[in-house]
Amino acid sequence: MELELLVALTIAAALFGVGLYGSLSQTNLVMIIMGVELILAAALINMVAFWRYLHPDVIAAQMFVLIIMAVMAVEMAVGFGIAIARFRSRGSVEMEEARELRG
Amino acid sequence: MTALAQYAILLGLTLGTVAFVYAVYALARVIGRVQPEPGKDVPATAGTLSRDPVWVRYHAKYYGYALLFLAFDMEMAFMYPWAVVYREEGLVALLDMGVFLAILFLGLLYGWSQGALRRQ
Amino acid sequence: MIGARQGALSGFRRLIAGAMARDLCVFALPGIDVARARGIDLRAANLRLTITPRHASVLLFLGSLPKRLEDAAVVAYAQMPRPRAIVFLGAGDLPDGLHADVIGELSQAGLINALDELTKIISEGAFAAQVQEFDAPALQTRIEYTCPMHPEVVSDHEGNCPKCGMNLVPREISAGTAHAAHATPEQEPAMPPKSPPQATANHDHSKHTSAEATAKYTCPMHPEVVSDEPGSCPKCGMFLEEVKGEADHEGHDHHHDHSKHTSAEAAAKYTCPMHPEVVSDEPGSCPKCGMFLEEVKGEAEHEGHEHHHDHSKHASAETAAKYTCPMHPEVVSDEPGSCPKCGMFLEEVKGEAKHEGHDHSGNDHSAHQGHDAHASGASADGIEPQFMSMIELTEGQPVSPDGLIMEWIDVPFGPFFPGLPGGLGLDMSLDGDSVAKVSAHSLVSAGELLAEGATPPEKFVERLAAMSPLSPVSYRQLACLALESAAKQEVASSDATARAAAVERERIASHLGWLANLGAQTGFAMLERRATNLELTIRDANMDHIAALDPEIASLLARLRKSHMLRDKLSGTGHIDHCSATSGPVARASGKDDDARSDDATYIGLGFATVTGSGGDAAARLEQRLAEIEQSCELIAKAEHLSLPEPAKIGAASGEGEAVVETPRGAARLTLTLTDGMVTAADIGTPTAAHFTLIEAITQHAEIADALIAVGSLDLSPWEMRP
Amino acid sequence: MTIAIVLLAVVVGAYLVAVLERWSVHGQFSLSGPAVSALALLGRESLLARTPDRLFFEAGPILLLVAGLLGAAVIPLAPGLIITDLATGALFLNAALAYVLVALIMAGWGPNGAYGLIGGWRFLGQFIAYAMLIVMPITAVAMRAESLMNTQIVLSQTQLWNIAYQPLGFVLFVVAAMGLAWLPPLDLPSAPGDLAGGVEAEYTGVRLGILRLARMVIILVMASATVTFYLGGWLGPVLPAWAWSAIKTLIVAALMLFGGRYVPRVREARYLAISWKLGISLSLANILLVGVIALVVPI
Amino acid sequence: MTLQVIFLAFFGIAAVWFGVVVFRTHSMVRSALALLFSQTAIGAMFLVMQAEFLGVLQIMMMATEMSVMAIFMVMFMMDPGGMGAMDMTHQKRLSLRAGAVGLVAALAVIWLPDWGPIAATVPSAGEQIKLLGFELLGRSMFIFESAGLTILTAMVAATMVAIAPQSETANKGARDGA
Repeated sequence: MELELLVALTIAAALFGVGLYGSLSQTNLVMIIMGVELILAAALINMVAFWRYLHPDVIAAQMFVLIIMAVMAVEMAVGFGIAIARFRSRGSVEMEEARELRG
Repeated sequence: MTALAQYAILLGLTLGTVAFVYAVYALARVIGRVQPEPGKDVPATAGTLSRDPVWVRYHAKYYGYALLFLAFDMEMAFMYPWAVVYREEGLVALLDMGVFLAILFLGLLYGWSQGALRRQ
Repeated sequence: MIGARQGALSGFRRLIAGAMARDLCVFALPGIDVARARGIDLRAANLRLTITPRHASVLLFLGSLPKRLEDAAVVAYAQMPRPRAIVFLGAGDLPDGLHADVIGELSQAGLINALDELTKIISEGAFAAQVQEFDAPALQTRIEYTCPMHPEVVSDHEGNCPKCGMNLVPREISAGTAHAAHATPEQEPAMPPKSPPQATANHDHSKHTSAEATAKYTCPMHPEVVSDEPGSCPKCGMFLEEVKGEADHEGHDHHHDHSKHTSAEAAAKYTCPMHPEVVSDEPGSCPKCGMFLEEVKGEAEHEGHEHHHDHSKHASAETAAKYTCPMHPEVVSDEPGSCPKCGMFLEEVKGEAKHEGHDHSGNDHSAHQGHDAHASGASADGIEPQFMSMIELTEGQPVSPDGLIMEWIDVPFGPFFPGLPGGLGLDMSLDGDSVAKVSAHSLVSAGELLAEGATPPEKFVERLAAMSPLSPVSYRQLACLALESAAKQEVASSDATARAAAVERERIASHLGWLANLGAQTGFAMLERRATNLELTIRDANMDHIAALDPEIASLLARLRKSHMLRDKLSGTGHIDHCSATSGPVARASGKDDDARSDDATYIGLGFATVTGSGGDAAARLEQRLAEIEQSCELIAKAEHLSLPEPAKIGAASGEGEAVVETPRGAARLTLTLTDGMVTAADIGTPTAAHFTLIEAITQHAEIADALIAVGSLDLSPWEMRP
Repeated sequence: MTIAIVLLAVVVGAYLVAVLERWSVHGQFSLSGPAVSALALLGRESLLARTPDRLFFEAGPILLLVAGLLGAAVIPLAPGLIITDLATGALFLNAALAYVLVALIMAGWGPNGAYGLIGGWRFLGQFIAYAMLIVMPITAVAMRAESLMNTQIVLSQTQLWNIAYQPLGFVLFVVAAMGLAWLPPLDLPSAPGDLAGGVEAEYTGVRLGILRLARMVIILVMASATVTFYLGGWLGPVLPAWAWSAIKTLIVAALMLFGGRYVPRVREARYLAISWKLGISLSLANILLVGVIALVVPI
Repeated sequence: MTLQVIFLAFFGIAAVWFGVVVFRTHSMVRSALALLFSQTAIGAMFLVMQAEFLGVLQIMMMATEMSVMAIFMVMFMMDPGGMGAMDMTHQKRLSLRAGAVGLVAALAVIWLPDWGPIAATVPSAGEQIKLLGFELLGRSMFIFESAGLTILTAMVAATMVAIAPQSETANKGARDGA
């Protein structure tokens, strides 16, 4: 009877994989943020699934979900802020071109 | 009615709406098809044939607001559960949320002072 | 009905046709302002006005259109969904290719009769078994391909962009449009190196050789920077040096065999082993490190060429010799080694790494299959050979006030834009939702004042009045005054006063029309409705009637003066400093004491004193027009009669005459020559011409809505523009 | 059965809103007008731009209608007359109506036309302006009702309607609701005077019909949400509950539709600035005020 | 119960599919909205898992945040319309491997252990919100307040890096060369 839990976690794992692939393969800062969003979404599913199927009495799990959502929003705000700053100074948010800064 | 049944109704409503729209489209299709003609399928711009693609990097001048909004919006996630138990918790809730909102409002004030709340 | 839908009219379709006949959505040409000026109230005829031809079912022509507007009318018609009908009011011709379903008289009664007829026609003919495709020369297009990132890259074939390797996307342009007209003017100088504007399509080579070949300038530090004009390098600011590499190309047949000149070309290139970006035409030392330059036989200076040659001939030499740094794609070397920037080993690339800057757009791309294959092979890891630098894309592009570099889109506003006078075309380059650049033109500009040489005075007066449908009385007055001054005739002062009253009546109507436009533009429905009603009434009202309308006008003005939201919307928009060229309410609103009426004896007799405002923004212009409406009401009340100006009998007089009339938009000046009772020469200066030049300044960096309000606040009449 | 009745009510309500809308925009009061227009739109060609994002172009109006109907599903017309009385009804209403934004972005982006594109992105700016003003007053309402369930919210107003309890919240909510339904003077995405139709510009025929229907449903939902949150929902003497809901909703809808006639369109920059600088401060003050009152007064 | 699994799997697959679309489409707006619908599907999964408040919140929050994301995508991505079908990826093989390894590892962690019996009932939606409210004002108060501080930090940081002060904005075009 733990099929529901396994399905939910598998979906989360798949999203994690997709998010990981995306954040590594994309050249653009904004797209990398999207990959990270997917990874965090996978974490959200895990939290909710654990709460629902293992510990429905521990409401702190839901609290944790709220915190992850806040982290998603915060990450986006800061990420886009950096994107704007980088674009303003360099004319690009491509990561390839970001590396040039080192040289 | 269980909660899950309610969600099922909402899902059914969604699918039913889509089905309805396509039924109407089908009816319109029965009435007649679009006559393909030159110039007709180009975006209409006040008597000019505008064929230049407009999907370019768009300068949204409100990005200062958008950045603050992304963060500020999260406040709502915490406010709804708080609002529901507000009367039971009483003064504690008022103070607690007062501090929270004061913190966020501080961020808003900072953004305001730095010129985030304007057309860039 | 010509614009019917395909299908037999039966059963359900009959019901729908009936509904269509009752649901008339009208797109009026050339504009609703002309309809009001002609005394036609579309709402009273139970029509619904639409803001785009897409939502319209009836195209309403208010009189025949000037030639330059005809194409736009054809386009508007073509973009309406079927079934679509054309109603033509007045005399004259429809644009070529269009056929009226109903023709009526240009008046309210004529409109209503026409609509009755139209209702019958639609309910019978909305569907037809056989329909004809509508086509017209104005709709003819051809497809060209362009790179979404490099708008200057234009090709007649599908393929990849030579700059970034992206697929070219098709776009249509009007059959007659030249390529150059489509490239954004701003972007051309920004991208000089890589695309001489000639590098477009299947051009005739003989046409462009000399200009292209002789005029190359390049940066000593950035050989990829090539310009047709001397100047400084957009990357480092150094002076560009002249390159004569291709001077002898002039007049060549470009479909040449490379063996003919490879030696000369290849011999000319020298590069630094450590700084591959250093390329020189002469042997010497590297400006960066002082090393001796080595000879290179690559194609380093090929840019600007047209490659109509067979690539297979030299492909081996080219592709084998390229090495690039995985971290610094701009580092390209002909030999393996380490990157001068980071020291990493250079990787071999068989793609187009150093091809950037070439222009292949004119080539037959089938010859490039080989390159594509290389590209995919090299994409395993590290930098893709097709990797496109965003920095390069944004390099040198115009910067927005907030420091971001975005792309501009060219958006036409007009000639049938709901918020602008009909016939006014604004071509805006938009940076997001704000205006980066604007060019205004009139598509209804007046023709020659004298159509066929010597013109009888009566005809001249009529012609001038007809040429400016938005303020015919003022121009009639202008013509009459000029004629009288040429014939040295005096007008009785009572007549002069009566004429002035007619001009003032028109001023009220015109300002009310402007208010109605403002209402339409800002979505202020109450203002639009009330101003429209008042304008329609007052255009033909007699003295008593005007006096009776006074309270209504006063209440509208009071309501507008109280409207904080309107003031908030207008203030700060379209600010004009004290500007010598302006006249009329626009000038007076910025505090300039300029009114042709103040020198006029008739007006002085009526106790006229110039009203000026301050502020110079759209709010001040609103304030000014409100004050002028009040003033004109007072002037009319003081004048005892009102009559339209009629040219006096001038007999066979000869002479030169000049007159100035303060039209609702400003001072118009007419000079004419009278020879034996016939007008033989005439010249006119209108206020709108000066105001047109303000458009650019007052819309700079404004949001679209603000920009349109700023343009609207000038109260332009495109009819007054001279071609 | 309930579902059918509510859906019927939505259809009738949307039709009446369409009558009102036509009256306010075109000055034609005609009970049959919208039906005639709908039939005519059904019969007209529904054009597709040549290189559009076809998926978005099609999805825009449909998503708009879905969002409106899902919003309508959680609004009580009378005790028991509600499709789904979710425990998070007030929040769900917000969630459904957030997709109005998505739909308009799709509709604006889809046809690759300049006016629509600008209209769509403008609406995003408009959304950023009104979003906080729609959720924060609802929080204050939920504080009083101690629940997010819409029926609970109505019942909490038995003694005193929220319009009297938190008038500030009412004003903010109505203004934000007008922004959400892009009604004049906040009709920035379609702005007839400066965008020539904006997001609606490229829609013709039956697709335009669905878009207009969806818009009417959204106006109706916003009006009835105002009634539910601030005007005591179905509460009222003498008349049956559903009649009160209907009357109040239509009055609010008429106010929203006709209010825009008497003011010019607001500038987007101004709207954003006012919403954030004044609006958010006021709604925080509203929450604080309601918080203090709720601790002191037991109603 | 099986119905729950079916719906869970349905929305889950939708979420993953939209997640894949995010990185496969060339149009940036499609990409952003695909992420949005992926998140919406996750919200629907929450509803299936009877976490009503979280589900509705997720559906609402993500609609707004991803739409805002869409405009940033359009601002900063080359060719946001995707008309040139350009490749915007690098180190594809490495990323694919990393993604696959992550997936396999996660699956192993999921499928190997015995999770024990799953709970049959959960508090009702209304109760959940209340419990969450009490949690917020009780044990988790500091977490909640520190979330507030985090958001404040984000707002300040985003403003600091992104917003050019008025004076700098004035001298436009002052961008140093590459």
